[in-house]
Amino acid sequence: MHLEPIYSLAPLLVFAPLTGLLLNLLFGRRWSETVVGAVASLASGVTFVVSVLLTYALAAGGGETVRAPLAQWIHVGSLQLDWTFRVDSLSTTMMLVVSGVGTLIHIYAIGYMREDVRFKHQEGRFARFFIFLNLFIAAMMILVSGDSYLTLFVGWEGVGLCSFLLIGFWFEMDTLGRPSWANSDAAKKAFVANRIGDFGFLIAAFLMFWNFGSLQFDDVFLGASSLSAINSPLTVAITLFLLLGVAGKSAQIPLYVWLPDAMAGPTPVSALIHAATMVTAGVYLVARSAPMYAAAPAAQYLVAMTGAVTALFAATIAVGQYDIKKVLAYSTVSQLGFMVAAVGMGAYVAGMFHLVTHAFFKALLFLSAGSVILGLERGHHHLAHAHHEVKKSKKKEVKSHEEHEETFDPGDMRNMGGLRSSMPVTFWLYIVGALALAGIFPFAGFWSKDEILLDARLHFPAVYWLLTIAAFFTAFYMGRQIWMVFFGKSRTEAAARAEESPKVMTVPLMVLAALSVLGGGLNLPFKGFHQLGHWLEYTLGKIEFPPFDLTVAGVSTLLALTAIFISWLLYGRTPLEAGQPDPLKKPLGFLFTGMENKWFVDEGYFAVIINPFKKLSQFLADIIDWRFWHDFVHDTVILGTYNWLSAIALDRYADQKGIDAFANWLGAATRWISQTIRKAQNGFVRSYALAVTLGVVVILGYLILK
Amino acid sequence: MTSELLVFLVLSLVAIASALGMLFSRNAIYSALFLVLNFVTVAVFYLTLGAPFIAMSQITVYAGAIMVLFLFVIMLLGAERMTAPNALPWQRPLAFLLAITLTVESVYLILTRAKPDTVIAAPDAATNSMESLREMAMTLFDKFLLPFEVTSILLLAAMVGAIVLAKKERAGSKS
Amino acid sequence: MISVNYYVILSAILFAIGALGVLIRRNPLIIFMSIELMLNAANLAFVAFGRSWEIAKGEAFFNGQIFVFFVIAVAAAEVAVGLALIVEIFKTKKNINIDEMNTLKG
Amino acid sequence: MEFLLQPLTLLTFFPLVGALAILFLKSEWKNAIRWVALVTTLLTFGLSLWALTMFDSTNPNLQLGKPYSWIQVAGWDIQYYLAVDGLSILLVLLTGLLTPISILSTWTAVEDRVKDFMVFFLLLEVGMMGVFLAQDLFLFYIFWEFTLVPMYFLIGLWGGPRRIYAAVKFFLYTMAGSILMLLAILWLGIEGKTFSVPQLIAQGGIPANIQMWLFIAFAAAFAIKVPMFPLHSWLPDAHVEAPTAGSVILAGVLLKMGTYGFLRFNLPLFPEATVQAAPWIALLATIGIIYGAAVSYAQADVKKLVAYSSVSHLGFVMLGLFALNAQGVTGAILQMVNHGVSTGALFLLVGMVYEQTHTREIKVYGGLWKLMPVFGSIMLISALSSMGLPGLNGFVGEFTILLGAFGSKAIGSPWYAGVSAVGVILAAVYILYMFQKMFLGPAGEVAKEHELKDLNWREILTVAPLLVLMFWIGLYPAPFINLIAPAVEKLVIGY
Repeated sequence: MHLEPIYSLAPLLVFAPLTGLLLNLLFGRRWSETVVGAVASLASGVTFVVSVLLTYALAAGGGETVRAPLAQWIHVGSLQLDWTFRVDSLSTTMMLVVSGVGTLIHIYAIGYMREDVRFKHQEGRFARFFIFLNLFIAAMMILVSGDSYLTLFVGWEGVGLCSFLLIGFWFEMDTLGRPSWANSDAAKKAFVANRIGDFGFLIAAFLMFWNFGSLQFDDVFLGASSLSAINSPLTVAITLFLLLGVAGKSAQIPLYVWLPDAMAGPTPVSALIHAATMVTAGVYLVARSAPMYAAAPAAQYLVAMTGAVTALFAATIAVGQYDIKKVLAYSTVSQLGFMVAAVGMGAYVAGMFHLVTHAFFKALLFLSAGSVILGLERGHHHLAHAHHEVKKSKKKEVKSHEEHEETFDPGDMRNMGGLRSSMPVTFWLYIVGALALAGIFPFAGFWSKDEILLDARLHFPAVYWLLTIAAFFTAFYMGRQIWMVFFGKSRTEAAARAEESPKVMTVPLMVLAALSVLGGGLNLPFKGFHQLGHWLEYTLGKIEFPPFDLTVAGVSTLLALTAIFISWLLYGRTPLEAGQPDPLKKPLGFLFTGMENKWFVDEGYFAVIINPFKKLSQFLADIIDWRFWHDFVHDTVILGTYNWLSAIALDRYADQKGIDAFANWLGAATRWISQTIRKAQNGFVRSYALAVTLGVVVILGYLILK
Repeated sequence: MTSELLVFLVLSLVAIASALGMLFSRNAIYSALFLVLNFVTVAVFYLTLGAPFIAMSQITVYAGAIMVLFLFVIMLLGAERMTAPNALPWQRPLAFLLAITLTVESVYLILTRAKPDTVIAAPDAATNSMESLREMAMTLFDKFLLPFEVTSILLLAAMVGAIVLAKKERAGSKS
Repeated sequence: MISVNYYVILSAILFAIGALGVLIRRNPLIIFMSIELMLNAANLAFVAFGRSWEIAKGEAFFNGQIFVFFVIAVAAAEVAVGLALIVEIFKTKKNINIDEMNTLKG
Repeated sequence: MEFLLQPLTLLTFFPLVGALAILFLKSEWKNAIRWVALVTTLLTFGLSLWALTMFDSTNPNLQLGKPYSWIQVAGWDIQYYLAVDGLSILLVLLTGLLTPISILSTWTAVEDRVKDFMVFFLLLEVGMMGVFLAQDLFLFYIFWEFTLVPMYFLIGLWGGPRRIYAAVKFFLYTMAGSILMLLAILWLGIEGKTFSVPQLIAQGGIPANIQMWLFIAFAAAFAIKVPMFPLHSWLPDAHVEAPTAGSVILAGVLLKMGTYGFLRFNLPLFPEATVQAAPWIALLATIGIIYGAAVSYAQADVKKLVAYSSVSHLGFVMLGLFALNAQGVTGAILQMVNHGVSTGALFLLVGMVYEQTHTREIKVYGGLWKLMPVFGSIMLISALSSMGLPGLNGFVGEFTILLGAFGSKAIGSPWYAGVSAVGVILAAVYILYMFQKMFLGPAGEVAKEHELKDLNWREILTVAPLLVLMFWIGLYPAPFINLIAPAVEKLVIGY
């Protein structure tokens, strides 16, 4: 069978979503919401189909890496960069996850955004959302299919842009819909944090180019695997600069701070970009750069530690959060820590495996959380209308409506409770996701997390212990969340009136739930069941699979169950009452205050970096540039010197005595001469002509006599 | 005395006579007509000098267009006589004196200082052919292209100037 | 035999007559005509010298004629503007005596 | 006479035809004047495209023109020599493109003395074209100074409240530098017996110590024009006071004359001095990048913000030029175009909203994207292009520059490029700050006071070509790079 025609479809990965984007850009205002959503979902769906075909072709072709060139990009001297699609087992894995989960979320978003734009009275912005989503898919595809570090970087920044646009989708308000700078601040923060990471990426690219002569993956890896490069300061430097990029994109310490704020975006965005796909790009980057990291063991250790510390650190913060999405956000940071730690240790398969399963269950959790939030909004909406029926004046109605929204936060778990009965489908889906995240057998999360722990246990004991404790916290905060949201009594009227979401939202969730349950099957830790591992071997080379270890699995499962039990003791046995403080507050004291306030990291950054920079730039602009360069140097020194010179040196000495006198004399002389000559001007043209003729005659006479 | 010289002398006389006629006619219309005669004579000289194109231009542009313009203006203004007394009575004899001196001087200079006499032969047939005209055109549009283009701007300027001067002032357009 | 000098002398005479016209006539129209006559005299000299060069070198030489061509163009432009001026002056002064146009008197 | 029919002569002086035609129109016929100016500049752009079709991109030498003797006095040999090569062709095209765009942008913005405005604008285009095409030092100097006059009047007559101050400052700063350059030009012309640049380069042989002085003299003129830190203090004044079209041309073309001067004269004429100066210039460029970015973040006036961002962007260009390798110089030339395109677009857009609101203070805006969606989207793309988002034009230039500078032998250390790369972060900081405060967030005071209208078709048409270029250069820069590559190869081969 000829596989070339399939590979030639590769550009569709990018162009299909771009087409969807353009169609919605041009016609989105005229089309109905269903059509807009369908077009966008279809575009994303085409990407998924192409990904499947490419995967199939790759498998059929024996896993040999295929490059599909599209066009020339930057060719300057020895710098040769092209738009080329790289199809290998690693990139197709990412493509499948991104386009698969992406398509499901597109479909879900049709239902979600339809209601969201109505709650926010901005129906016109429906199409814009799908334009951004398609742009994201396109950028993500560029990222995963790029054949060089720079094409990858295009996608890398592209998804950063989409993240900015989508976090700031409701740019004129905060998460509660009040007019505010909060959402746009969050968007800006995300972009800038990513840019800091990108700075590291760029420097790494420069180092690669000037030492390996290329930015194309294979050339770079060839250079990195040469003997002189192994563990040299150069490879360590490159990998550490890349780590900075990873920390920015995959929200690791110290740049993770943007991700929790990114929850300002609509929930499908949080699910797609800030949980399932974009944030895993860093993990992908490390896996992609495997030969580079293999050459720098020192860097590997640092990567693993970064991941492990982040995993634990973020998990502790998640315990102290009240916002349903914030809990999930910190959970994402924590899980990304797991993945980064895995790929850092060289356990690429484990890392990628966790990436895939995490994409399934975290997307499921976020989307379910979105369903919960909308359920509450619906309840709140009914409530508001019930109130308004009493009031007659339409003007007042709008006003009081806004007032009401100000006080109600549909994302706050303290406003929920008892949703199990009013939103049963969502409840069960949420349970599946939570169990998968907590790592309970036999859900997908169990298998992937177990594999990471297994590798850590063998090679990096410190990482193993950090991750195990993080896993304990994971189970605990998920338990806390479940009890607070779904059990007990409704703590607000809105929660009591909450309503289940429509099919367009729940059906994609069911697919994701199924994947969360069965996803573990991709790579079971038994001989012969390492499908994902063998698949990735095509790209990563021979992989050692650690044997299944019952103690590791047992310890983590036991810890998870214990954590859930403790959370039941605290939150399930005696459900939280409205207005009651968190039961952890008393026993933990200032520790819990730290968790609640994210250990004051944001405040620290403000004090150490952001405010000093603002002050510095203000100082440079006002004092140095304006007062010193502009006013002092230019206006005082240069202009003043000039004035001084002209006043003192010229005016007082030269001018008054020399030039002035001469000028006066000249004036008088001119006056006298003109008085005399003017008599010749009698005004008759003919006499002027006569004078001219006389001149001619005289000149001719002179010529004769000469 | 050859026939060529005879023709030249006769034509010269006509030219000088018509020039003087232009000068001394009381009526401006006569002056103009004398001048036309003078131009035509000069055109014939051009022919004998092997410049047929210039001769044609002379007749069409000068004798034709320019003089017609003169006549128009004379008719427009009325060929009026000068009634006012001459403001510069002493100028007239001085002018004659100068003119005669000028003539004498220049003739003397030409005869004594000019290069040895080139004999002007009558133009051959080739001079009056299209080929010669073509060559002249080539010179004009290649070597003298810039002056040629500048001439067009000059004519444009003259045209605009004439229109601006001659057109009626619209009421109120002058601020 | 006609030498080039004959033509040049004729040109000089015509030029002098033109100059005389400018000096003694008070009608600006005639003055203009005299100027035209002077230009013509110069043209004649141009063509004559050009012809003499042509005969001396034995090859076609058009510079003299082309100069005349330009002079004719300039003359045309000059007449157009000059006559327009005269007409305009007549409209304002109802008179075209050149001696009455002496507002430039110093 | 044939020199008149040369394509480049036609290209340079064609705007004069339009200017002449406008002189014959009554000043009240504003629309006719605008149309004549627009059509003239469009035709000039057409002529520049025509020149492009005749341009042989594989030839690294000067093309499409040859020297004509012009003034030969006292042993001087001054030539009339207009020609183009890979170093200048893109700038010629950029000039050709930006001028009609600027004119289109003045359609409703300039109502006062339209006739004079357009005449000055067309004269300015003549000067700019001449600067990029002249290959004789004397001729170059004439065009160089000639651009000052119309720009002086554009700022001084149609500018903001402090326009006279700004115009005089602009004029004096540039003049001060030019005088040093004039001295150097005279020295070169008298010593080298010719003013022709290619001839002088071929002769070479200027002693190293004199090279340094000449280098400094030329650099003084160009560095002020660029403007390099710390000679930039005229720029914010000029930009803030200039009318929109003036700002566009100032940022888009006039500043490039400085960097182009370095490229055309300093690099090839004084190779030894160039190598010596490279680290110092790189240092100033790096300071300029960081300083410009930091200062623009603190601006309250959006035009000032964009003006200071130019200091930062042109720092990149200077860094690339003095990397003296293929990547750096190619990137620098591309970045000149990019800066013209994206900063030009930013000034245009700021001008469009200013026309409605008459304020440039950032903090009174807010939420504009909601009120003016098309405007906001176009602004977003321009802003992203300005901050160097991959896929848009700015990135291609900045990346190749930084890459070149990072490994440059002439600069000698990767630290300059490394620190300059921080400028990429800071660019995001100030651009996003501007975009957020003006376009995101809740509606600001301005929205309450004015009925804001989204862009009309004319305004969209004005920026559309720039948007196309942003994507084109960003995604497929090959046609542009191919134009400049051979000439750059030839230039850097000596280093």
